[in-house]
Amino acid sequence: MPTLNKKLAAATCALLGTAVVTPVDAQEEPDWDFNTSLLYYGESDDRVQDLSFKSLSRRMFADDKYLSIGLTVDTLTGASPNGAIRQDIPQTFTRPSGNGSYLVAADELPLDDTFHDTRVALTAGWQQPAGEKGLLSVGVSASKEYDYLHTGLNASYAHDFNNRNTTVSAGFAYAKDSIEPVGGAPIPFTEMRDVGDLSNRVGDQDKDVLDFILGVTQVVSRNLLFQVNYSFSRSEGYLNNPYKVLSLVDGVTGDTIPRIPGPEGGPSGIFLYEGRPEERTQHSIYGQAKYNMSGKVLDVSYRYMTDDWEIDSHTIDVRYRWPIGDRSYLEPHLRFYTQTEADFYRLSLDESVALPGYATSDYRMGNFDGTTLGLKYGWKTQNDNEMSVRLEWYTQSGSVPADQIIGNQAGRDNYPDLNAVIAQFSYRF
Amino acid sequence: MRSLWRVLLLASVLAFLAPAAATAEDPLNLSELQGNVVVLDFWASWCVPCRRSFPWLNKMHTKYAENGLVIVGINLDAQPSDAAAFLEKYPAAFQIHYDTDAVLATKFELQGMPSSVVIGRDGRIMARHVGFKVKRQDEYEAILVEALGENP
Amino acid sequence: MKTRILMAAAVLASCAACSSMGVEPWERDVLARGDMQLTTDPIEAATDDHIYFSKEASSGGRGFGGGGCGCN
Amino acid sequence: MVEHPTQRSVEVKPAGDGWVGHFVAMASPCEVILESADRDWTAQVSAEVAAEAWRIEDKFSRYLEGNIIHRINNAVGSAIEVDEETANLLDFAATLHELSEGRFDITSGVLRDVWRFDGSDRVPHTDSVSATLNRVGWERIAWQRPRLTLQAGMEIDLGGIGKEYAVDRCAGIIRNANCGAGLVNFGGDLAVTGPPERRPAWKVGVEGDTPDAADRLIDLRAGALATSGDARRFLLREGVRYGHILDPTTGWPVKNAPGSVTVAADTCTQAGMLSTLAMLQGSNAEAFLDEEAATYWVRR
Repeated sequence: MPTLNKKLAAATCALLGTAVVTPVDAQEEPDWDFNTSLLYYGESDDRVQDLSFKSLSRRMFADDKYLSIGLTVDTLTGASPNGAIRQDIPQTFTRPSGNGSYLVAADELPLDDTFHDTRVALTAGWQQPAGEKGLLSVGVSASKEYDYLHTGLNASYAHDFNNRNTTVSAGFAYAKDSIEPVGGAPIPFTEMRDVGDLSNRVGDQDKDVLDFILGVTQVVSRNLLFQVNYSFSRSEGYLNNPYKVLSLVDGVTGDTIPRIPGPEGGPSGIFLYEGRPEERTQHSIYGQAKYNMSGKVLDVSYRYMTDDWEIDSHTIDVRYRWPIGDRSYLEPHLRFYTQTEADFYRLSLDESVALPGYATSDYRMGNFDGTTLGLKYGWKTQNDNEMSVRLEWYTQSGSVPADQIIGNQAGRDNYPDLNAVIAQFSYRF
Repeated sequence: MRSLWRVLLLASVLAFLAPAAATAEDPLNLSELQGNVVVLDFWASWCVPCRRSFPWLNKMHTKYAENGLVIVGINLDAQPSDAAAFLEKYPAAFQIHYDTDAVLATKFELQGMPSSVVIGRDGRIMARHVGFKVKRQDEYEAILVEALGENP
Repeated sequence: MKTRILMAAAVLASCAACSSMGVEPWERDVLARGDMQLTTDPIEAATDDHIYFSKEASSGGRGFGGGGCGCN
Repeated sequence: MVEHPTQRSVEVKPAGDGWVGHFVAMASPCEVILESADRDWTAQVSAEVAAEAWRIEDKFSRYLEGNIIHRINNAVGSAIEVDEETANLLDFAATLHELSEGRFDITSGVLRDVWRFDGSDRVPHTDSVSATLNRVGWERIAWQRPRLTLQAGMEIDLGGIGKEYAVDRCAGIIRNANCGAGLVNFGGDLAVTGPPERRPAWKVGVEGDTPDAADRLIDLRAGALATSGDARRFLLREGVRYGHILDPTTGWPVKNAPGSVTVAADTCTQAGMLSTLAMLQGSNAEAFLDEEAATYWVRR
């Protein structure tokens, strides 16, 4: 308790006899700035929901040196497709933990709803000028989920040429992740076991990812600049999704081979755990341009990605920021994405044919288009901080290659379409 | 007992003062300033490092004005109104000249923003800096003291 | 791999044509604006990178992909 | 040595779209900054402020002959009756002496006879310090308001309070003139009468926390700032640095006192006292200020 200060204040009042004194209001210009946001991501038909808090705080030190700290907390609930195909009879599956099973109604897309998770991610970065024309950035990252631990580091260097109009940048990132699936990692192509039977499980797995990026940013005119990046990414190790299976089906009818579940419950059909290659090499080229038309800013980017899993993808992203007065803006956003399926993508596995080397029916490895339509509104608060709200719809619609459709599968909706809402509130101060 | 004299604090409070008199559009005739050490500081409201240089320039103005140091802040904003808003927030105790058409900027072939040019008493350019680094303040000051020469 | 060489060449080509374009240092007022930065809203960019990493098979491009999660 | 006040004048110079009154008082450059665009009005208020500053300087400066301080310091043991204002200041000094457990003592001025902080290595001999100590100590004084009696050879010096007191008095003048917000600054000790109209706050610079650190910019909307300590005044002998802050109870400099302490408080007098008391705390200056929940900036 500041007793001395209280007595001092009283004595000062007695001395100065000032009746009314406005209390002191003095603070140092803050050198931390904060960028925080609350995000809701929700998919329809009670699939995945994510409520996420994210904050990026940055401290400026003398002469353009920055320390930045990032924190993200995600709480995930809901269910996601387990890879098995729809059947016109009810199906049962064992939970990943091996203790308990879940029922899927007839004609329903099999969804595994044990998918609750809280993920915490931390990043830290340091940036400082290097010489008159260089800029060096280094950073570390870590994140933890109940079944996944990520640690990574990254560094990049950018150099300005011809009067800072051209900037060439190069960077790398290395991540070491360890995957600890609930109940242990299932051996690829083994059958989903009955409740309590973990005989096909092995211990924790790990994977590491190496990324390189080479980019050029060029100022064209007072109102136009563009950037072109080439990035290379190599992942090695356990790349499977331990919770995804494929239905083993009859070569003629295309129906899942039935099976009698064990006494405490188990799968009502033969479901084989997926198996993907142990390495993956991705190349992508990304171009972005920003153009100012007397206050209104157009931001257009295109990305082409290809990898040795034979997935090719194209992404086009367009944003158009429309200022309203000088304190707020409206920003419509349109994004179109399309990708071809991985060469080992399978809707299901034909029991009359030898098993392939690798196989997955994870819809993210399939052939689909994604479309995002969004609108963002931002405004300056009374003391010049920034707030913004954005609302976006993201839909995915895909198709299974015709040669993979067998018998009764033809009549069914084999690709799990996705409809998701993204709502985000951000506050920068 | 405590010393009564705190040059530094006062100088920074002087930072409250806006320019003595915004000179009219007439171009800088440097000849008229012959005999003084002249610092031309090219700045613009949108340039972040420029904000950092103003407190230091104010300090130099207060410290060495009587010794013949003349600091001219040459503004390169497309709209002078942006500059006025900037000066409201970061007042300058030295004089401001508006070079809206970048006549002087082109003449001095600036390599970056802010840029400053130190012209000696004989009218010759003695030093040039691009950018403003807080930790190099003493270096910049040493150049001024040297330029001011015999009666610092 | 042919595509890899093609891509790297594209980046270097765009770099070579750069010397003619550009502005003077004092003409960077528009380029200095927040909404003219290549990544105007870092939090939105990071969020999008992460969402699309967990829903699609491609990632990154603008910077390092939004990975680091079991959502592959 | 007696310092005759140089010709005293108030000069009003233009600043931004307002005016600033300049004058010299208490050996410091002083200024009165008003937001009104009316030159004559600023000149009139500045003149009033300058007059008050000079009045306080003349009345309480221990360099001038004939004022109350001179009469007290030359009373050779007999009692002196003091006026209302001096009595208030002496009461204030007594309270501070008690609050600081003797570390703040207006009779410690005589230690200046043996300590010269000129950067040299001339540290005084212990005997001469203890001899001077016999003439220091508020407890040796008889103070029954309004009569003050000093023992022979003792002196009082209100320099530690006078300037901040003057700043607060002058801020009061600006407040009473109710001509909008204003700032009065005497060599770095300053007070504002309220937030400026056309900008978020008054921008005041404070020294960085280390010699080569950048100045810190403080946004001051209300209250006052005072700084004590001056990193340039010290003695250096056999590698030991003697700061110029003397502990009246020992007669020796306070061990590793900060270079300077700046405090923000409701009034300049309160800010000044907190910064002085903090300096006297030496190495735990920061702990003291934290405990008193003060807003402060320390330079080591």
